[in-house]
Amino acid sequence: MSLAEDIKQIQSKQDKKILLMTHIVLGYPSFEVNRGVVRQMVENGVDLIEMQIPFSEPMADGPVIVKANQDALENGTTVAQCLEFAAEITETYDIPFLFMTYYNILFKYGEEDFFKKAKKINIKGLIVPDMPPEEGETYFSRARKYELAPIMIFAPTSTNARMKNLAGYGDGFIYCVARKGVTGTQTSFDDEFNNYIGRCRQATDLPLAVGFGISAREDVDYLIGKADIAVIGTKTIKLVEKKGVDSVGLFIKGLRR
Amino acid sequence: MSLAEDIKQIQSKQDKKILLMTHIVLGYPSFEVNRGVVRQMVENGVDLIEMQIPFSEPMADGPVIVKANQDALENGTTVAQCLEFAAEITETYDIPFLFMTYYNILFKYGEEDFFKKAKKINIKGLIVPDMPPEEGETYFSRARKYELAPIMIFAPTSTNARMKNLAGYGDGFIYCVARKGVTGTQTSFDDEFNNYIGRCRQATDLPLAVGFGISAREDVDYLIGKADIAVIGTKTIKLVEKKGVDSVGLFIKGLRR
Amino acid sequence: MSNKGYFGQWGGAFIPEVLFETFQELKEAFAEARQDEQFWREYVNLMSTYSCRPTPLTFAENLTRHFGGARIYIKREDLNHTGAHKANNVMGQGMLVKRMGKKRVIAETGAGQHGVATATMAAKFGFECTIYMGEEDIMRQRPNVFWMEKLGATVVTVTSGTRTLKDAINEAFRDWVTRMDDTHYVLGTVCGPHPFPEMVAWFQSIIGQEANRQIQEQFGALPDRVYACVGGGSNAMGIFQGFLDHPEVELVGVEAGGRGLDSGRHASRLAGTDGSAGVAQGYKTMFLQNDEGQMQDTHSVAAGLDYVGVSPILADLWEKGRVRFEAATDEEVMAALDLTMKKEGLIPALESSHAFVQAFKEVGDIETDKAVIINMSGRGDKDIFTIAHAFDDPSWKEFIIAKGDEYVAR
Amino acid sequence: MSNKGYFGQWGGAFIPEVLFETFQELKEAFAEARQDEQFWREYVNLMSTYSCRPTPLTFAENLTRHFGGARIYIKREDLNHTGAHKANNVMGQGMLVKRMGKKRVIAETGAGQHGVATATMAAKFGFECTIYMGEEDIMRQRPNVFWMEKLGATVVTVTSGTRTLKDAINEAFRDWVTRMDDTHYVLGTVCGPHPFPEMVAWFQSIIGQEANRQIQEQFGALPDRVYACVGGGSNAMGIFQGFLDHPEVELVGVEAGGRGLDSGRHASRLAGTDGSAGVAQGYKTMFLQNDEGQMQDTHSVAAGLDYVGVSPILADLWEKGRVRFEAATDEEVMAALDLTMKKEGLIPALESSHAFVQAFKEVGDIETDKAVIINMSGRGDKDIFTIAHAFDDPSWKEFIIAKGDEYVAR
Ligand SMILES: Cc1ncc(COP(=O)(O)O)c(C=O)c1O
Ligand SMILES: Cc1ncc(COP(=O)(O)O)c(C=O)c1O
Repeated sequence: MSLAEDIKQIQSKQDKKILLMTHIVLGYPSFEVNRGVVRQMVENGVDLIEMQIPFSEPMADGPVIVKANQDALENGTTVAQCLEFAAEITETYDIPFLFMTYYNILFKYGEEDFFKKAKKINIKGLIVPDMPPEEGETYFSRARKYELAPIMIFAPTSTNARMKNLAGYGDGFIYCVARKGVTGTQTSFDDEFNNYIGRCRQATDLPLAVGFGISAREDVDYLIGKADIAVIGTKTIKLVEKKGVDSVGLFIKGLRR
Repeated sequence: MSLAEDIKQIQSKQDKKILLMTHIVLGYPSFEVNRGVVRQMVENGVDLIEMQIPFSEPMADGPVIVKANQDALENGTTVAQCLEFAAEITETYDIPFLFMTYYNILFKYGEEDFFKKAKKINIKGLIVPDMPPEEGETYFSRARKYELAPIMIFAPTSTNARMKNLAGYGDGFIYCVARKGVTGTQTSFDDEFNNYIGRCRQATDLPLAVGFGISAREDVDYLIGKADIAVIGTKTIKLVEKKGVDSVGLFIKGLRR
Repeated sequence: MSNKGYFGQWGGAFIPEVLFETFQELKEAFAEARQDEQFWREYVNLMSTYSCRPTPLTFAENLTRHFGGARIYIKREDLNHTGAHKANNVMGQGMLVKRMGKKRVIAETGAGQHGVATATMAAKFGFECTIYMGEEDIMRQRPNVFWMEKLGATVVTVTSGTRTLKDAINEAFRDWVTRMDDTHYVLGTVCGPHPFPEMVAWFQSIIGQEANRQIQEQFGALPDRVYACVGGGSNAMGIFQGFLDHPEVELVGVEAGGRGLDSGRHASRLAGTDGSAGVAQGYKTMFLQNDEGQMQDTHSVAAGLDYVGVSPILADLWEKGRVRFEAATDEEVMAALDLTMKKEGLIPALESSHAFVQAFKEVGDIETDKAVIINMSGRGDKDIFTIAHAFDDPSWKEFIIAKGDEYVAR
Repeated sequence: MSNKGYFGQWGGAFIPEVLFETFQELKEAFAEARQDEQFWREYVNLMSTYSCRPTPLTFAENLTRHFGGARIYIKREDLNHTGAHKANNVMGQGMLVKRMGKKRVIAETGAGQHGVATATMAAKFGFECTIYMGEEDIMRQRPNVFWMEKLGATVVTVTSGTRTLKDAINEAFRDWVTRMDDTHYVLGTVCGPHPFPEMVAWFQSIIGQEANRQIQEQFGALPDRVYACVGGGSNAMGIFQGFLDHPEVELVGVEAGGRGLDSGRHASRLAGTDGSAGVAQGYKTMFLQNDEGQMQDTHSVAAGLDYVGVSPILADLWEKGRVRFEAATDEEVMAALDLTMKKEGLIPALESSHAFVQAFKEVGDIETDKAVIINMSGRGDKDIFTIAHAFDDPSWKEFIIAKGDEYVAR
């Protein structure tokens, strides 16, 4: 089943007002912790999980995720281990999992091999923030070939025309970056945001995921009716750092009534 | 009596093979010490004494005398005190005393006033190493007017013609700098020196004093028959510094048989 | 060069979507400026009244005699205002920023030269300015940090990653994606996403234009070889462009050999065999990375060469065999610097000294009626802490200890 | 100027006899060189291929706007090789030394600029080199000492007198009277016995020649006023000579006001009333001395202005009313430096900053259709220890303390 179908199914089956997607950095602080966190997330109703394969140059990420990437690599985390872990997780849980990473990870692995492998271990989509359509001739054709959703990113700076163009390359859903900047800072949901999300809605029929700075129930509430998926990124990483794996479940549960 | 006459008289009266001129820096380490040193010198047969009025920029002097100048000034030695002290000394002892200093001391005192004063306190000559004939129109005419011998300096670098020219300005004696450089380092008396002193002798009928690096009986011996006056400069300053005032007498005595 | 900023297989623009429009605007502004002959004239005028262009080409008579081979000419980018070729790029971009109506500039810096140059440009043009600099580089180049701050810039210490140039670049991008509306990112070398390599190369081409004219005036012919150090590659591209169309002129890029090419402690992406193709920091080039694409910790005594990537334009010229790449070790660099100071009274930056090393290795074997040019990309004043340290100068150490004590005492 | 090197009542050559022939030789060599048009051509060529002449004249747009008066142009002697106008004099004397066949040069230095320039020239010409520097100045200008040594010069610490520039001059003379046969004393400013003032002024006149031409090209007319700092007076004489024949151009020399003209802690020989006529260091001029002719301890934040005497040529121009003299205090200097860095991206040496102070005081009152020139005699890099100290920069102090600890630990 494709990611788009997955999402439709989740939406229809469970009649949720909004879906939740969460984010983990593989190997940070350890795969053991990742395992616990994923379990907490799934058991508490998370609908999709993006798993970030760490990269030494996480240009689009903010300090918390940057540090997580760096620590994961310093712990010796390899791409091979990430793929193995992902295979285990997709076997264990029945929600869609995506990879998030930077393009060099695919490039060095071999783009074709990477897609093949990701497909094989039942990954549903890829979020690669430094892969614009202009650079992605082979990337997008391989995504189609292996039926892995290439998640396109909209930004507040994207024009309407640009959004339409981007949407044409995408599948599964669109990742709408809630504001300018990097991951990890609070977003203010105001008229400007509403206008932006309206433009996103206009540009595509794909589900809209909104990420960057979503950290509390109010944020999720605010997105209901405006977007299809709320993305929790940095917040759970900080939570695990401060309060441990077991705090994740309660937090997730509290995000939706 | 002029300095030239003084010297003739000393030479004839005492039948010395060579005269001795010594050097002190006024106010270093104190006038009290100066007083003792002069007494030791005179009592032990020194024939002439040059008294250096300290100057802040003793460009032609070596480190020992530079330091003596500097310390004297730091002790608060003034030109006025130097003149007063000189008056006392010339009253007390019956040998010729000269001033050695740099031109700015005269210039600031007022050239005319300085000559007048020096004459009055019975100073016999002036050694001013930064006063070449080219700059000395008033200086030399005042020296004549007040009958104070302007001691001219010959250097190994002076040509024969230059020496003749210099001699024409001089009186009393000629100060032959034994070698290049500043005061206070040993001179090697060799063929080059002999040649030089021969050139000096050719250039003038005035008595020749040789200074710079004369510090022992052998040096004085060597000069007998070549020069009229041996000048002991730095050596006695060092002696007083190391062994005190009373060591001067014995040292002076030992310089001539 | 294709429309997408490729040089052979290298280059491109692997940028986050949030910067897409910013890059569109920049590409347009650059394309317009490039069309506009008046722009280049103004640029040359600015560089000749504010900096010291044309910088001289100096005949190194003593070094030539010392090596007994080809005549050595030195292109004096050290005489630029702020002390390096970095001024060329920065003033050019400053003019573009003015054209685009932006009010704030940011930059990364490694050696600090680009940071000082940017802070200087910002002062001159009246822009607000923030400079990102790796913690390790700050330690190596403290005087430059002081000057940036005095010039009115904010210097941000980058503590992520290896705390050097590449991390400062990441951090600058993170700033840019936040404030692209009023901010221009003044990238300091011929790297990064399109149109940066092309743009920086264009501004730096003034070096090669001058050098070509000067060597013909002074020597009467083109040089046999041209040597330049390669960090990102901007000074090298600058001077090489004056001779690219003359295949008889051999172009030699010198990378940081650090402790040696087999030591794993170097920054040679093209010389040696440790580099491999990759995509990072927004462009595709040869990187020093591991098998899985993680960038490696590089090393050089010269902060400005201590970088994982290299200009895509140079990667292409390397692949096509047009530019030969060599590496100079830290040790060789100190020796060449010492010789150059003592023989010619010139103090090349540690970066620039790499070019001198390779020229010195080769020049004795070239006929005496030939000439070579060494690009002296900058002056070594900025490196006093590193150089004094490397020469293990005892009186310098004493001085620093005494100064330190003085400050502790208060 | 008379045959004996007088300018009005000032100048002369009050030298010990042992140097008489040396000065004869020097006067002849200089007179010949001066006659020989080829010599000047070679000099200009050297300065344009080894240093960066003509140095630019920079229009300071932001400062002009800030003060709202006459247009401010800045003559960029900071862009010379080694960072100051001192290079002009030194390279010229180097050519003379070669002509005289001597093999060794000595020099005094205060700010260290002249020492670095001389060491550089010696390296370039292949001369042996010894530099005399006062202990206090060594503390103020340590980086320059390091570079002199690396350039191959021997730096001798002078501990006599006030341990500053004048004492270094005495010490250099003491060396010279010992080794005049093979040694030339490269005096660093328009002071000392004839023919030094005239000779140094001649070499430095290149500044004024260029500035006169440049201001007419860029501004279309002569400036209303020209400002230069005055230590010994060489940069001032250099630029003033371009305008001496134009009485409508007012020439303003700015001395070190230190802690204030009434504080007794300054180095103003002509501005203020503390200077008086005297003869020292081989020439007659206005000195800071006491009633009995002992030279006083001077003070300035700028080592290069911290000198008891002043050019006899300037003393004459002062007496004749052709040059107006002013003083800038240490405090004013730091403020002008700060403003110039932030507004124009230029870092004038502390010495040069004195000229900026006076221009800033006056320029707002001059009509906007007029122009003034400030001579920026050197760059402030050399002053980092002094400037960082003066600005009381905490992170600089931390850095120095940490470096010191690192060295102590080994
Ligand atoms: C003096 C100098 N030369 C060379 C470089 C290396 O950069 P590039 O290869 O872009 O010229 C730097 C970088 O900071 C530098 O400061
Ligand atoms: C930059 C600079 N300016 C000015 C001076 C003062 O010298 P002068 O008055 O001879 O130009 C110095 C002396 O060292 C200096 O280094």
